[in-house]
Amino acid sequence: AAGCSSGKSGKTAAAAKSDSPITIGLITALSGSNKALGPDHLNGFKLYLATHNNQLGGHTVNLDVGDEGDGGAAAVPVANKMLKEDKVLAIAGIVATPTINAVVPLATAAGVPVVNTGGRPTVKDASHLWTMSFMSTDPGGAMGPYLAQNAGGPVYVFGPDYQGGWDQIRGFTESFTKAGGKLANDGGKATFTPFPATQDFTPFLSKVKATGAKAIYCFYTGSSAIAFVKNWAQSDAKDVPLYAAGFITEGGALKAEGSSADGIITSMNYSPDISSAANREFVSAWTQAHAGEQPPATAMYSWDAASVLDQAIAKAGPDPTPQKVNEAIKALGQIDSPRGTWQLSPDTHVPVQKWYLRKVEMDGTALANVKIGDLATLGS
Amino acid sequence: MDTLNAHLVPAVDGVAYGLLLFVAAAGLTLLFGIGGVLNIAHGTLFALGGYLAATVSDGSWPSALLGLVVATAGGTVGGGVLAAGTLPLAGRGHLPQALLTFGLALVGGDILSTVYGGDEHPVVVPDSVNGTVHFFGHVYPTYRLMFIVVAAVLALSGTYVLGRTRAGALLRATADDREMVGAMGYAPWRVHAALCGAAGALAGLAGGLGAPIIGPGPDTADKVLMLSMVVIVLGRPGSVSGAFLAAIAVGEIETLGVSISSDWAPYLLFGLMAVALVGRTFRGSDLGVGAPGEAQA
Amino acid sequence: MTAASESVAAVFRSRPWLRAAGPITVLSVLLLLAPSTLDGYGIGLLSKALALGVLAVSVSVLAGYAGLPTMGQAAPFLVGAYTAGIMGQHGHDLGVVQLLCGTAAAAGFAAVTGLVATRTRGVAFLMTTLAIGELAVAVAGQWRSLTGGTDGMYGIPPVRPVPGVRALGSDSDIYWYVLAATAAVVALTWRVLASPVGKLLVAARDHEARMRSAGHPVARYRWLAYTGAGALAGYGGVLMCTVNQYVSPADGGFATSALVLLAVVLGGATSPLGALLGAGLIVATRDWLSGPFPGHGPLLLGLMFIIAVYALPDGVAGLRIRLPGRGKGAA
Amino acid sequence: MTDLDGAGAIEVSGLTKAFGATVAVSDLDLAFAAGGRHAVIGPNGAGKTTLLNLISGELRPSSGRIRYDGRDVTRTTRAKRSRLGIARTFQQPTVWSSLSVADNVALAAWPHAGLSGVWRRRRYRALSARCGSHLETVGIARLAERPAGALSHGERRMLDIAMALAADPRVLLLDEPAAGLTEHGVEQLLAALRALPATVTVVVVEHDFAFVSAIADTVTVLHDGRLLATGTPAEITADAAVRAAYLGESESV
Amino acid sequence: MLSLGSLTAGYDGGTVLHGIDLEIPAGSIHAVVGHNGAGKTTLIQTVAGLVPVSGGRVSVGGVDVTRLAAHRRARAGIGLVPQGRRVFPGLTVQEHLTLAFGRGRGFGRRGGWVGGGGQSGRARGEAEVWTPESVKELLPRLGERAGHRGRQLSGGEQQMLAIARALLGQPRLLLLDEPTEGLAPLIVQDIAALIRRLPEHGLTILVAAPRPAFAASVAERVTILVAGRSAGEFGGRELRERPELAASAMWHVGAEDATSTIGHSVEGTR
Ligand SMILES: Nc1ncnc2c1ncn2[C@@H]1O[C@H](COP(=O)(O)OP(=O)(O)OP(=O)(O)O)[C@@H](O)[C@H]1O
Ligand SMILES: Nc1ncnc2c1ncn2[C@@H]1O[C@H](COP(=O)(O)OP(=O)(O)OP(=O)(O)O)[C@@H](O)[C@H]1O
Ligand SMILES: CC(C)C[C@H](N)C(=O)O
Ligand SMILES: [Mg+2]
Ligand SMILES: [Mg+2]
Repeated sequence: AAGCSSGKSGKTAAAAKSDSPITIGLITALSGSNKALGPDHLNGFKLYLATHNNQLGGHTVNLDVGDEGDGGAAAVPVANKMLKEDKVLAIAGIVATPTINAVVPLATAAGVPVVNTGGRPTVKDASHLWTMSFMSTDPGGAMGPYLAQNAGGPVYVFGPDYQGGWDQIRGFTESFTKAGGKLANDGGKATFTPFPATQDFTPFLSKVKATGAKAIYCFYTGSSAIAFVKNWAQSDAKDVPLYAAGFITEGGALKAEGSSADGIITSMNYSPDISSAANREFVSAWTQAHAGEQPPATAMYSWDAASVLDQAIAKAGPDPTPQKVNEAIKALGQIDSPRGTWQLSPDTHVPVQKWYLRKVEMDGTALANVKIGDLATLGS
Repeated sequence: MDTLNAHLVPAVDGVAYGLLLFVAAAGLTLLFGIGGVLNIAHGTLFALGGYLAATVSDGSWPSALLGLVVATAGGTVGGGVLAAGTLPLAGRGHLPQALLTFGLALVGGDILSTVYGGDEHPVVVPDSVNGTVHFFGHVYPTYRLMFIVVAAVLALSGTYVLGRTRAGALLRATADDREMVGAMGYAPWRVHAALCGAAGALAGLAGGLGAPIIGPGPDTADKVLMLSMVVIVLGRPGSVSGAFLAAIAVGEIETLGVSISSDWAPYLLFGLMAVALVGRTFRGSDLGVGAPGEAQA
Repeated sequence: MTAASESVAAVFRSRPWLRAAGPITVLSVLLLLAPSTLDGYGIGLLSKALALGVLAVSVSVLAGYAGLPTMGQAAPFLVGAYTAGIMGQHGHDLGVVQLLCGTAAAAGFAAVTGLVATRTRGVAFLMTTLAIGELAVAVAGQWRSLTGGTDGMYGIPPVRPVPGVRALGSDSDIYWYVLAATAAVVALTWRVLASPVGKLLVAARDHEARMRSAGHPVARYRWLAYTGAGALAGYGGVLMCTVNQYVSPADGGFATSALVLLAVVLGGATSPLGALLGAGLIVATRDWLSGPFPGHGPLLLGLMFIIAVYALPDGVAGLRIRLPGRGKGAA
Repeated sequence: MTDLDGAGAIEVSGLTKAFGATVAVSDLDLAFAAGGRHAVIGPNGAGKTTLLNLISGELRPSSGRIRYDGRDVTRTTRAKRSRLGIARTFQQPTVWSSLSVADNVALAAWPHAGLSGVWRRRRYRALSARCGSHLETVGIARLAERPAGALSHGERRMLDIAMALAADPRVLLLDEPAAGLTEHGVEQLLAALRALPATVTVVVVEHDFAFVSAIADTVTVLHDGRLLATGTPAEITADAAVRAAYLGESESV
Repeated sequence: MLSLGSLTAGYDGGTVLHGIDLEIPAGSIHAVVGHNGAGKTTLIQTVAGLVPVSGGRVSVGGVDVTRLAAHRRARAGIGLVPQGRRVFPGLTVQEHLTLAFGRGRGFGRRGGWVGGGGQSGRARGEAEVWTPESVKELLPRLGERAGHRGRQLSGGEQQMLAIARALLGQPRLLLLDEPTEGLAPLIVQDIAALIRRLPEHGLTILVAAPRPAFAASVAERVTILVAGRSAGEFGGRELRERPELAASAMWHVGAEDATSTIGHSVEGTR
């Protein structure tokens, strides 16, 4: 399997040359509104290291973890420290889009590649930005055409009012209306809820029923996701089916939502029940380390980030520099991953990958995201 | 009629949400408004209560009740820590207290998030109150309706204890002039400890009761603290009935206000708060001079 | 011994600035030597602490002297920072000009909001300023065309301090510039506070109604103090923008205001120098000491607050050498 | 000052102040002639302090008018009235406790000094030096550098009075200035009041009738917010109603 | 009853009382008289436990209370009418009375949780002396103002309330700091009469007053305080007959700086 073979290629490289330790920065949300997501990113990366002898490309890794909090204000000093003081070889992680916007210009100026595992906006200069997850418009972009055909009427759209939310919702509305769908919202525009201030979505949800919407589409993560799902399940709108970008029922969020989440349909580029060798290796490593729980997609992006760095550093030669690693990532080609094989789009540096349709269903004793179909392949 | 109907659920929800805020703020009103202790760790105690209730609850009634007991006990212990911590600061004004309780809040928050992680922890409420009820053709969560009753009871008993009993008078007297209370033969430290304990217990209980609606999660503490402060200051510190009305008002702003004009949602709460506070000071003018206590300041 | 210490005490009493001379010397030596011992990141942090320190000084003017505990001082700070950011992005990269414009914009902002805020007292003032702060943050987040929204404004070019000088290239260049700017404004503030104006503020804090009875237009004093402190905060904001070359609404949020208020308490409330030191301690704890424990900055900060409140009852400013005998004038 | 010479008269008409159900001052018509030495006496809770509060502007009346110098000042703000020349002391002496005694007096004099640029150090020092005489007058000059918060009650009372004197008043309202003073203090106070220019209107609220007799030429007796009697001290002592309501039969201490 | 042995006390700013010796037998009335700033309030507050003792000894009824906190002293039977009244601005008159009356009764239902105060017997089993009703009889104005809050009272009303509050603590030793300040002459007479009557009920009284006349009219013994030192002790009758005795004692020790006690060494005398 790819994960394994890349590990081996790292080892062969190391066997020939002496092992000089390298420092990798990992920026993720350990506090703030995305706190629920951060640990998944961290653990995915650490899991890869743990199963690969704590080495990337044959060099022992010194992992330098930093907290991005609620965005640039916290992340900029952290990034500066990594770039100036710790002289990291590459920066991995980053959950929120605003953080990307704030950190990438700094890293680009320093010539250090950023291997991004969270939201991804369109950026001016993507020369040093490599995204493992998706373009923020993709989850909605995959779902749009499907809902236009299958919803059976207008769709009510919600999203959080910040860059990540705008991108995600734009991805949906553009592809959805292009495929002939109609928004049920007043004025035909998606509703953006104050972020992260909104804790009670009931007043927003109370409008849905009267518009005659046949479905709801939304994008929420972390604590907003939990509140939204719980409020939805106990509102007038509960018999309007809920479709969403997959993060709404990922990891801890699904646990907290409990039975409220039953039946939610999401679009995602990953589902733990994908059958491939790479995925089985990843899932079994994760469940072993996490008391039998299924891995969330975010952890998988982080695993891939480690795997991409592993291969790129190995290619960058015995004395890897940030610049060499950046060149090496560009030249990687096909990447074998738990989600299936994918490759980085040459101009946007975002995965060209397949999207799946998942539904929250009882799987054994617990609710889980179960793959129920394929959506489009996106990213170019 | 149609618009009325459309806003009915938010309006009722505003009451329920407002009452939740009232319950959440009750401990802080007691401690800050009556006892003069600015407790920044209030939200942390609320979150502690929520986490504890979540840990023991499994959807059965006994576990739910146990959850409330554990939450209250946890809050009381937290209140005790607060009492011990703030006692040596008596007479140094609000700001050192704020510094200390902020420190405790940060430390407590870090401990909670280390123990419970970054995820939200669901509290499983018993099935009989977990569902929804129908009224006027709308669907509404049962648990929130139940809240209206619980909070009303709390509000009434709080008003009674503080306004009508000797214990309440003692608390208020201690906030006014603790030295004089000592000279009357009441041990100020005991009053202080009882006050902190009671406020902590209330915060914990509120956390346990409110957990199915707010949190418990990593940002519960901040949210609850902020909203409680808003409620207390709007309702005038120390006034239980004021806090009650303010809580309902804030609840309605956050629900009805948002549903009427969602474009203005980001500005509603704080905008209206500023207007209310300033409007109030414009009205109240007679600033007393030579009032008792002032001369000693 | 007693006679000597008494006479020393007398000298100190008659020349209050002498008392501060020790700490000032220590602080200046530290600030002057620091760049040679720190790496780029450390120097950057120090610059940031200075910018935040200016904000803390402005809070100490309000909370300590005027008795107006503010939770919204980060709003004029934000106004200053955005003014500088916008100017920078439009090619106006002169440091002094940015400082002037940012300060003026923040003063204007404070002058307007002060008309309402200074009507309230005590916690009501605390919460009104909090509301103003949060509203400012909300506006900054919504007004995308001007501010870049919640993502913040990035890619702000480095400043040229004065005409004819090249742009600040390195961290230490920025540091010297920020240090000079901070020293100048703190000295000015200190001079104003030590003048009879400071006494007016203290009296208004002690007993406002008595001021009115004595015929002082207290409302105007409060408004002026608020506006002046706003200007000062804006000045700090401009410096922060210079240091970070990035501005986001989060820079002006509740967290910043709260931390800075605590920095002031930590510093000893009525001491501009203490406020500066308090800000430094907070930045050091949160961003530097917590490096090895990512995500646990709050824990360290919390512990520091707890220890400080007991160990330094008079704040950092209380750390001056205590003279034997009674220093009631000094108390 | 700008107004007519010798005019420092206070006149209230139909003055009423109600606190909820409590009517502290009730439909009062009174005049304090310019340059007079007036006393207001009455039982506890009669409304004396409230009357002073209304005249000085600490409180707004529920109804009625207040005229000063012939102009209606009912709506004039507190600070403005002070600048027009109405100075006062408080029943609970009220000072700025973290400032020194000297600073207290200087700040009290500041708005009335007719100096510009007092915020400059040099001007302020000059003002402060000038104010030293007021501290001498009330006998607390040696406490000049002491923080006002560390004064005894009587010392604080004296400071409050010095602050009122420093305001260069045309109308001086004193609320129980002799309370808590020793005989020596009372003498100092009497001397200070006698040394005031004859044009200054003085209104003293006081329970110490000996003090009242020593200073006042007219005495007004309030009872339950209403006027009970007016007259010279001798007339008042002789008034049966006043004796019954206030003074008592035997001469008090 | 009260015995002070070379008591020294003061504030951060410096020592105010310099070695005061005082014996007050049970059931007697003792006054301290002195210039403003002589240290009367400091003395009273030191006995009450509100100003820390830096040297010497305070004992009440033979028990050393020097190191006891204020509330313990109050429970040992010390009642205080402080200078400046210090009534609670936010409490109503009735609440003041209930609170003062209810101490030691617990907070249970019998103990009078509810306002109004129960009529139950004293825990100590002593004869009931003061009740909210009886103080209102003594000071009828308080009955009329029962629903007013402390901050809404006139100065004299506050003074009455402070006296009533102290009495309701059923003290054995009552400390009165200028108890008649701000009271109308009629009430002053009532209070003076009351003070003279109190020893019948077993109370011991220490009263501070700036003017010897009032002190002499109520007290059996009068101590003259000058600059924190005792400048002589006289009988009450003696002073009533020869008022000039007190005057001369008050000016006795270094007349010029009689009123000044601290800060000399640095500031110098005038
Ligand atoms: N803010 C207030 N609210 C309600 N009642 C008040 C208020 N201020 C004063 N009163 C009432 O008004 C009445 C008059 O009070 P005022 O202080 O004028 O009396 P006074 O004549 O000065 O009495 P004293 O000689 O005791 O100082 C009192 O009965 C008092 O209780
Ligand atoms: N809090 C304080 N801090 C420092 N010094 C004080 C304080 N309170 C009083 N003093 C000083 O202590 C001395 C004695 O004060 P005290 O209040 O005991 O006098 P007193 O005899 O009660 O006077 P009065 O008749 O004016 O009430 C005075 O010189 C006073 O200035
Ligand atoms: C799905 C998340 C990783 C997206 C992230 N919240 C964002 O800012 O876009
Ligand atoms: Mg009065
Ligand atoms: Mg005294």
